[in-house]
Amino acid sequence: VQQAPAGNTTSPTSTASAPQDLRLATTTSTCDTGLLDVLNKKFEDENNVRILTVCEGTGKSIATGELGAADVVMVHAVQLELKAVANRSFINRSYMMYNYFVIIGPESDPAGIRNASNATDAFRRIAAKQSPFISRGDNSGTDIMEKSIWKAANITPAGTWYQSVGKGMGETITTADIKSGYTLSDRGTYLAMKDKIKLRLLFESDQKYLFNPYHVMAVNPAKFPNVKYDLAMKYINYVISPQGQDIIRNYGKDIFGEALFVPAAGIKEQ
Amino acid sequence: MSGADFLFQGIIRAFELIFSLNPYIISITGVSIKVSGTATLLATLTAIPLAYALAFLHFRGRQALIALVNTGMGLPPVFVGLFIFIMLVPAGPFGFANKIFTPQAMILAQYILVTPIITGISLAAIKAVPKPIIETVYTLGGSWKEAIIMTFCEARFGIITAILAGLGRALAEVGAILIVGGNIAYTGSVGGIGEGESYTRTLTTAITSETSKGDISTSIALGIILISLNLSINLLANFFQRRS
Amino acid sequence: MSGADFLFQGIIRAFELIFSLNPYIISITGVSIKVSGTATLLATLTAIPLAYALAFLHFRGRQALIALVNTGMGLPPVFVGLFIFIMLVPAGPFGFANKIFTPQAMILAQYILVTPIITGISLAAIKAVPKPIIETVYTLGGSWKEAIIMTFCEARFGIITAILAGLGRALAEVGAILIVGGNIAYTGSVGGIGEGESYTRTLTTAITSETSKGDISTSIALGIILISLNLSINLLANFFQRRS
Amino acid sequence: MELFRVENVCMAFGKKDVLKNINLGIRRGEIFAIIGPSGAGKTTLLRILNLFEKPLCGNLIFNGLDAGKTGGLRRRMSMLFQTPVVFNASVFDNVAYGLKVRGFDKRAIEKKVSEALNTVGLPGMGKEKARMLSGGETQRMAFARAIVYDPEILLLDEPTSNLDPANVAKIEEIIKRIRDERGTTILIATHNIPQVRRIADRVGVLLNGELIEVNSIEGIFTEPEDERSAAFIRGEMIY
Amino acid sequence: MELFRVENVCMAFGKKDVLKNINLGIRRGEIFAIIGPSGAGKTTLLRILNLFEKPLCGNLIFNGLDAGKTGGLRRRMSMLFQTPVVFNASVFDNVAYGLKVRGFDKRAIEKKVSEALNTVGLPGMGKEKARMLSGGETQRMAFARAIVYDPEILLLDEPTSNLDPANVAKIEEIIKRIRDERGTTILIATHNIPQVRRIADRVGVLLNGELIEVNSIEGIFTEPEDERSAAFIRGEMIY
Ligand SMILES: Nc1ncnc2c1ncn2[C@@H]1O[C@H](COP(=O)(O)OP(=O)(O)OP(=O)(O)O)[C@@H](O)[C@H]1O
Ligand SMILES: Nc1ncnc2c1ncn2[C@@H]1O[C@H](COP(=O)(O)OP(=O)(O)OP(=O)(O)O)[C@@H](O)[C@H]1O
Ligand SMILES: [Mg+2]
Ligand SMILES: [Mg+2]
Repeated sequence: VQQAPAGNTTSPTSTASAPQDLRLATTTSTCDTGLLDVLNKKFEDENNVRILTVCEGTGKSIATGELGAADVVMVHAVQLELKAVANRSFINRSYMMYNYFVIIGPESDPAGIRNASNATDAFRRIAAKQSPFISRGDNSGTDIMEKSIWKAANITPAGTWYQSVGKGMGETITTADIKSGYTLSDRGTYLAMKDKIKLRLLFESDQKYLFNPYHVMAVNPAKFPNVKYDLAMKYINYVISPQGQDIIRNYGKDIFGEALFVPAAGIKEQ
Repeated sequence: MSGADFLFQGIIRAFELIFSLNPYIISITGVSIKVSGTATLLATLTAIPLAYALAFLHFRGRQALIALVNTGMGLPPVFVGLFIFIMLVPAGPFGFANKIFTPQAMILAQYILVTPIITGISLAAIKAVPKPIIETVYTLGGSWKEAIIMTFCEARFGIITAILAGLGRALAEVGAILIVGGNIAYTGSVGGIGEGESYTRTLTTAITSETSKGDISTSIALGIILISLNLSINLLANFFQRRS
Repeated sequence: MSGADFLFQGIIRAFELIFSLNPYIISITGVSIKVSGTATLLATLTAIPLAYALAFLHFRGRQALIALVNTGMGLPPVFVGLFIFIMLVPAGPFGFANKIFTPQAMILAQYILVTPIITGISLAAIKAVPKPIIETVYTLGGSWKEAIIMTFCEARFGIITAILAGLGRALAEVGAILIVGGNIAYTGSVGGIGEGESYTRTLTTAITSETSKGDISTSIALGIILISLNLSINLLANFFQRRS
Repeated sequence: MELFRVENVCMAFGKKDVLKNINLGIRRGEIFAIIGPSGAGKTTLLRILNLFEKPLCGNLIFNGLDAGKTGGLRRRMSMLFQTPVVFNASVFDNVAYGLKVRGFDKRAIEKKVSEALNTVGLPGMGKEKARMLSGGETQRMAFARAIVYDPEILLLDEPTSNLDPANVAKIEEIIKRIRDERGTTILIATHNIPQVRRIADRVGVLLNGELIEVNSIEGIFTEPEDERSAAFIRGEMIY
Repeated sequence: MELFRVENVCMAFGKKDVLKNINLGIRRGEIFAIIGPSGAGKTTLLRILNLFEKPLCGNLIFNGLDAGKTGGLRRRMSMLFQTPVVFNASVFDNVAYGLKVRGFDKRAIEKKVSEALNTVGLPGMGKEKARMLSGGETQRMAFARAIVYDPEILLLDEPTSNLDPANVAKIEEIIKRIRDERGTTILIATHNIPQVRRIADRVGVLLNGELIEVNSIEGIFTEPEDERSAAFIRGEMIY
């Protein structure tokens, strides 16, 4: 696992009156929870920058960066990230925050996962009961995590109870809510939606399987000379700076009663 | 990988998927055809009588209805999808029907989107038929039914264009059916193009989800399959249009 | 909250947003109009000459081109979006132009989607104009230009329908512009209806992002604004159509 | 005796009075000619009889009954338009139309159509595209189309305007034969004064929407009642 | 002297020969009538002269030059169609069309159009919708439309077929006056044999696509060269 590099490539603050544009490709959860509104606003104001945020899911965000159409990406799928870094598409991958995935489902909990010992056990119980399970099926960080849990549980989910929807987190939760099914969600999106749905948080805090780390990384200027690498680095350094980390630490407390993300700059990953 | 590579890979992938008769692809193509075909059929059955009424009957509010039909040609699919969604969800007024995330809900959505398109274009075609043609039918003893048939024959080219535009729109549509259909596929199709089976997943919604996965080549391949399907239909239709 | 409540709330929200002249709403509506208006204008300028050529010139491959135009009416927007995306990204063949995630890229996408629609419908209208009308223009000394103008006047209703269908489609379109435009708005507007400013966010892409946030009322409100916009355009156009 | 009657009929388009207080009785089996200068209202009168226009005032009485209450009335007549309109189909299909609509069987249709085409001098033209015919051929085809199913009443609006003298004679002969053999009641609007003399039993003269004279053929050519109709027959411009 | 010449022209539609080896010279300023039974090819010949159809063989020579190489030729003539087509506009706009196309100014257009409408007996009808006119009114409007800009050559296809005798006389008078005052060369296809005698200088007889006789008016009515054209003039059916 790569260590977050220290940001020592900061360029002098721009003094031009016209703001510079920085393209950020990111996953829907950071947009939809509203975190980026707060995080980016401060950076824009202080640096005379406009951030062009493209919210499009982790898989597509990485593809966008790999094609040079973004300057910086913020995503949560460790394997995909490492692959993209290995092929030199991105550099300076930095650990910015994490939270936990949660398993949500109908309040009646027909598969009885409230009492599960761990995530694999919970999944086994759902499969045994053939309770409806809605899978994102979109190669997102959440989706990849779900697949690895099934694998660890030694189950190949099959049958009409297991439905793949190929959509973002919010829509997947909506689908599961209507179908009274189980699904794996990131904590932030669940909290943002919990007042509008009947599903309940039934299982959480499995350190091994439900861990959900977010990274921010810069598109490699050696591959795409036109990317705004300096500005991207400035942004990355801002996100992992004490100032940025503070915003992450506090975000959501006022709206949801609890923070959605845990700042992680400098922490060594498992 | 460069941009053009995706296209190239997509084309190869499309051929692979088509010629391997991949069952997953066949099943999503089947849902596409079933949903859009049914919706277009129902829309045609509504739109053509409606176009006739707008062309020939002089009722109050006719002009307003024409403006409404034209507006309907620009109904935002996502809005239509949402509207049907909130009607059909269990908490909605028609929740008891238990139709959310079913092919029927998708047919309804596309029916609403496509009907104004077929109506508007057919209306223009029907209005272009000279009135003396219809009078000749009447004087030769034809009833209003025969007048309608004759108008249909004379406006054939335009009406076929209308139906093709509607079908094309339905097959290409994604915003509404994604919301009301849910893009659901059963097992096996989870992580990629596997041997799964589609329930409410169509070629277009599959393109969307492949795109959001970042699998651009597969998206392109699915797009090529969709366009080929459309092209075959149109070559067939062109054959009939040409005879008019 | 029940399904119908969303609708009700959405309607109220739509009025709030419209009558408060919310600057964010104004800016995304502006982008919608600018992008779809420009795309439709350019498409009309391409489509009408093309329709004339298909109606009057007898060149090789004319029938094939007509089938292609009809197929184009059913081009999947997401596919068109992806295609332009892989062409315009820096790694793509036209990356040097640096146009990905710009309004221009969105105009290009809608131009490609709308041109076949306007062409196909105009073609049907132009073909319905009786040949003797054109011969009368010629015998009275009119040139081919005057013949074209006369055809245009006679096919007016159909051509207006074509342009309206195209504009409606463009305004309602979301799949392509979401991919090539990126749904970008500047600060303050990422997480909600704030005082931000749209760069490539349109009414339709905003509906999509509000929906994915689960904010259905706002989505409905935006949809209502879009439909009202469309309706105003059509009432205006109907006024002209009626005079034909 | 009297097949139908036009009572106090008037008609206007916008502010323009096109027919004024027309009273006219048509006898079963007669050939009645309507003459008058261009724009007098001849076509409008025929269109009213064929129920294409509803008169602004007055009544149409068919067989003593109000026309509006006589079901299937239009099926019993047919009108040859002044400018015949051709269906985008073959000559055969055009002529066969009225027969098909009336449910004749294929055999009978083929026989009747080919007879009708022979009669009007278009033998063997059935397979041609009707839109390609010459002006006179179109007129004859439309004539065949109007008579082929033996309508009880035939409304002919300038049926020979595009024909040469020999073809005119031929059509006139058919018109007389139809009346003689089938007892068809025939109204004919025409500008051809000699034609009126040759085929009509009675004649009505329209001028600016007024029926200024109704007379027998002998009557109108020997002692016309109205000076203006006398002048019209001499070929003078009347107003 | 000779304005144009048709040399060995032939025409066919599909397998049907419509014109066979036509040779004909038209003199500047003459009124030349084309007669012949319905379907003989009169309209086709006029359409070839107006450059709507390209003959399958043969040449058109205008003023000694090949027609294909004479630029702007069509602008120097105008054709009145057998079935006139009306633009969906006012009578004024219809008649004004040829003038507008030629860039006349508004003043001149108004003057000329109202003169032309007066001449054909449609005074003050300029504001009416042209589609609403009666058959004969339409024909007269189309006639006005064809002559209003003084074409050098006028091709008239049955210009009086829908008119009553008085209006026929009026149109014939205009035709003669145009020729006399402006020296216009006029070709007229007609079924009206007395009309040929009244207005034409020379006549050509078409039969089944062949030009069987070209003669002066005196000639054809006193000693026709071809027995078939003699029969046609007598009103007999010829084949
Ligand atoms: N476009 C066409 N395609 C096929 N046949 C045609 C076409 N135009 C004319 N004809 C045929 O050519 C022949 C001559 O036609 P044309 O219109 O020249 O006759 P015409 O002498 O003007 O007859 P009329 O007096 O009836 O108007 C007719 O038999 C007609 O059916
Ligand atoms: N739909 C209409 N709207 C307005 N005016 C009309 C309409 N139909 C006919 N007219 C007018 O009514 C008058 C009579 O028309 P009509 O067609 O009955 O004349 P007609 O006697 O048949 O003349 P023609 O011999 O020229 O065919 C004409 O002046 C005509 O312009
Ligand atoms: Mg008339
Ligand atoms: Mg002719």
